[in-house]
Amino acid sequence: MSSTIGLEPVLGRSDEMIVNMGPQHPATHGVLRVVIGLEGERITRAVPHIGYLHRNHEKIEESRTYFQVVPFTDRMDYVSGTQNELPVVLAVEDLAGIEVPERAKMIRTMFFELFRIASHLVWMGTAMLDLGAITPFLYTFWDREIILGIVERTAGARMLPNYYTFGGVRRDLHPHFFKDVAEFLDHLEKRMPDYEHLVLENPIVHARTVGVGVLSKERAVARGVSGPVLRASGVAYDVRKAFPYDAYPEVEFEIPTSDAGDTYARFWVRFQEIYQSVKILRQLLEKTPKTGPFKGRAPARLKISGERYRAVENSRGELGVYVVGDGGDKPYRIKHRGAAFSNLQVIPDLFIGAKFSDAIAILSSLDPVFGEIDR
Amino acid sequence: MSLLNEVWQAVKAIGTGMATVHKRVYEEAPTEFYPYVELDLPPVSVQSLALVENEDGTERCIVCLQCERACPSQVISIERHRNPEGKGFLIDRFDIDLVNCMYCSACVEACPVSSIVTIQDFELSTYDLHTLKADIDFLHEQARRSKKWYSPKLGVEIRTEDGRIEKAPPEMQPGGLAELLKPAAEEEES
Amino acid sequence: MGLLGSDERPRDIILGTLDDLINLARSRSMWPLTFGIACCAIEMMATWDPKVDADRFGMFFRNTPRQADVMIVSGTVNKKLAKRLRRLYDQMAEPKWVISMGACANQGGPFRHGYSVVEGVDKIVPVDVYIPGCPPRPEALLQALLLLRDKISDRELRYKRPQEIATDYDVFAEPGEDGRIPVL
Amino acid sequence: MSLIPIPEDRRFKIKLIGYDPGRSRPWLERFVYSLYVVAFWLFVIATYAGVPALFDWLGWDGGWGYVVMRALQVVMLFLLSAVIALMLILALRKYLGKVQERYGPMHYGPAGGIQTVFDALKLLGKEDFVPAAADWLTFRLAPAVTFVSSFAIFAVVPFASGWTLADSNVGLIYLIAVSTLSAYGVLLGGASSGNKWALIGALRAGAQMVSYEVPLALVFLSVAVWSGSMSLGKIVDAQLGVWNVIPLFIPFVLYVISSLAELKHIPFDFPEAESELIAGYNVEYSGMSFAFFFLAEFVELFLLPALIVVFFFGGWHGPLFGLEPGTLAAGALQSLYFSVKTAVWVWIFLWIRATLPRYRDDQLMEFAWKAMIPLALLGLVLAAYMRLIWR
Repeated sequence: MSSTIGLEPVLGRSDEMIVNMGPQHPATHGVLRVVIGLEGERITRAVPHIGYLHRNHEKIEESRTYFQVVPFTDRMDYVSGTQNELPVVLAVEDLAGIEVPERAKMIRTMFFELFRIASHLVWMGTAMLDLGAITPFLYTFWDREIILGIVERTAGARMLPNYYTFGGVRRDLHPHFFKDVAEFLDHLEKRMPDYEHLVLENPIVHARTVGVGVLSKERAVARGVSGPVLRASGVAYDVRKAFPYDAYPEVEFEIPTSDAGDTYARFWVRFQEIYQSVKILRQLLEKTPKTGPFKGRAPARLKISGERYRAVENSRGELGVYVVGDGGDKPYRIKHRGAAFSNLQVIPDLFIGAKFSDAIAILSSLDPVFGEIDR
Repeated sequence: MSLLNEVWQAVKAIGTGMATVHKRVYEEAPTEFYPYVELDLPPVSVQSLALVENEDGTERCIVCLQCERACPSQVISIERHRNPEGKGFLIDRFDIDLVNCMYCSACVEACPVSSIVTIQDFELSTYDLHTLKADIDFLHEQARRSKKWYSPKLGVEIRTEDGRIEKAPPEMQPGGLAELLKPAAEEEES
Repeated sequence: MGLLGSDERPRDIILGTLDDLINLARSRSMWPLTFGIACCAIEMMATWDPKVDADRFGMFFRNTPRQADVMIVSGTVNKKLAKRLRRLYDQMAEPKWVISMGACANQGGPFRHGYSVVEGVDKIVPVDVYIPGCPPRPEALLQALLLLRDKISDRELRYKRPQEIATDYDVFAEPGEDGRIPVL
Repeated sequence: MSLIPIPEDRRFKIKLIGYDPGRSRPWLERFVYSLYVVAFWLFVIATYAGVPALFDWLGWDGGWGYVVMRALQVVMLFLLSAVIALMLILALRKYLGKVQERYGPMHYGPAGGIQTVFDALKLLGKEDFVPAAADWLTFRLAPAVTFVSSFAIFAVVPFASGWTLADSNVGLIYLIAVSTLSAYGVLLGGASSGNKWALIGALRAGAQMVSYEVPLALVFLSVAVWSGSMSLGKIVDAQLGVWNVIPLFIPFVLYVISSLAELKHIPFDFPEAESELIAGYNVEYSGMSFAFFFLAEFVELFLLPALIVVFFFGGWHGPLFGLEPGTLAAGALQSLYFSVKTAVWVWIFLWIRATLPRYRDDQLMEFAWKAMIPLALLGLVLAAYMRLIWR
């Protein structure tokens, strides 16, 4: 049967129970299916199955013009909105030689970091929901609503605004944007201690996550993980520092890393990233000119030849795109490099030997988003 | 003693968490009473599409097919014929499949005359999917129904009480920062 | 969905009134199934957040299909998921309703040109309310839930025949010669 | 070309029926919810004072009349448990709403007051489904076992002096027996469902029962040793001077923790770990069978805090303002004291539910065997020692 792929050798064993976690399971954050072999509560086998959200992104995008590709990329990592648009925009700008004004770069970076906070807030809420606490979910979603309100006033949509374009952004900022963001950052800084009380300092969270699902540095590098998962294993790799883009060279921030590599470390790193995002946003609020150009000069019909790989550090890790142009107005080939997809590789490493309850905590600490994994 | 201290720390942390949660009981919730209270969406918010007519009832659309070409979701289908009197084209059919639309507002960006616009009416849920296949009457009705709409070329426009179409004040505009700052800067100079 | 399991309107006054009462209760206590698929699932969660708070209308999530009344199809359904979606629908206890949320669930949306996407979830399960949008904002989902409430409690709407489900779409693979269902 | 004619007005508008709040009305909420409390109180008075008075007035208080009277009281208590469940589900949802910066149910009935009535009616009209893989008899029996075992605790709970169904002198042993049975319902339900998640839930319930039952029994023993009786009425009477919570502090803490475990309540809700096991042991239950699990859970959510009050917080004791104990007025006042104390403890349980995440199941067992049982033994020894010294 199709439901036992990868588990044929163990089917005869009577001391092992095989359960299907997903595609409809509250803790899989979407439509992941993990076939798990259980001995009591201990996991003996774990085979992740993906493809329940395969939407054929790359082939559809290859039949669209470059301008039409951008809104499709929005739908990949749907939790972090505009972050997905940036790799395509950067690659095409490189190939077509489009100049981007400084102010546009700063606006892009501000939206990028706003969506990073929004994404980490969604992660925090759902991870705590997986651990059994209901209330932080509601708090984080309210804070996320504020971000989405700010985004909507400028970009026109809440989640998937299609805001970046070649040469800058589509619209100028809303008059109250700077005030709104400053107020939101104040609000968030007031709320962060509450989140620390409810999540990081909670002894039950400690009991559930410390020492659980340890991912060693070597294994993390070997599996190609990136983002907070990699940094929690002690590798200080961040595309924002390693291959800076947009306004990141002009702001100061640190890369929080932890050597523990366990679930708690991944929680902790995401918390610190929120603080770093707040820091970046505060600097950009100071630096960004209030008025000025928000969009460079881009031709109405882009005809591109050449190939280019560009990557950005989105909320889940290195989100890259490889664009090949054959001189036409449509890409000859587009290949996305999803961060969450690579992070999902470690599921068998971390699950096997853990308790079933630990598996839930580990999965939530990986923070998968299936639009990006299945594409 | 370290064990006792550990227990005390744990109890204290749980107590702090519980106090954090309980604090909210005394705060007013930020809930919007949506169906009872009308939602105030920003004027640039993309919730639906509409086709604006001029004040005198003539068509603003020049049937240039730019929106049809720009649409990433390929939901716009237009048929036209050459105007027998004068120049330009006339509309035979102008359909937007609002079911499959991805509300990216690429068509609005592409429109050279700001005829196709975004509006804030999101209450389009239906028992019957056929009601969402928007023809030209539907799109005109959407525009007639809405008080304000947005297009990048003309910015936010509003319909006044007596049916005239006007440009909205700068604080409603997305790029209105420059205009908004101008009077203040002049005052400082003088 | 009548009390006695038929779609005919009961002619008896007592049964008719009881039917109305039960349907009133059903319409005021719709528990959706926790089944998030794609982008719309985030907005579906946001419908229960403090800003919109669909719990005001007595709706909260149940994780198991047996205890849920409403399935909110929140995202793209592809051919691999279609079988699972239909099974979840079959597992729900009567009476049950389906809301199709967003362009992808309605008719495939922007992805309908791909080879993998089911063009409309109403080819698999009968849908009661459709929401346009990509993704619809939370208030739009709340409006759809309230439209469904009116459909359940309103006599005129309730006894309308459901739209016939298209069956010409080969989502469900037939078992092969060895009795196995091929992987889609 | 559409087959269905497009309607004139394409918009389907929501019908805004009923009551528009526009904003929150705390005074209305308080009024509606105090109605529930009054209903509860009147039920208690009618059950424990009204029914015996009625039979006394009829002159039918001996022989079979006594049996009929007790049976009537049990029926009254069943109705009372329904009121309690409706009240507590609403209270839980409203309280979760309050602490989560939202409102909770508020549009159906004044301030959402009849929301849970609608829920109950809906579950009544919902298909009650038995899966093909399930064991029919056990599957059907399990909700009843769970509900009856938690409902049976009512028999020994004293609401006021003399207001109890059976002030048995082996009340504590009865309690241990009955509360063990409640885990059996969960175990049977989970194991008979023919579902792997339910099976895991059932196994967890069994493992959890083993770990909290032992400290629970030891706590009962300390209470019995300190009070010198196993009758719940006598235990309350013995607390006239000082509440048990002061001398028996260690058993009290252990009892609260084991109550949370017995209740399958966060942080120990492993059998029904919503985010892990979908819905745990009741994953296959629908309609009324599920409603009975729900009912049992919320009746227990009332009864276990009530037992905390009986054992450690002086039960019905409170100032009587010169009323003669044993009269109707004194009984009503005492039951009010008892209900208020219980309500405080229910609130604490809800507060815990709103805040804390869930432990892992082996952590509870580890905690029970390594910490709770030694502590319970220590508490027992201390209780016996203090009893020797002071009484």
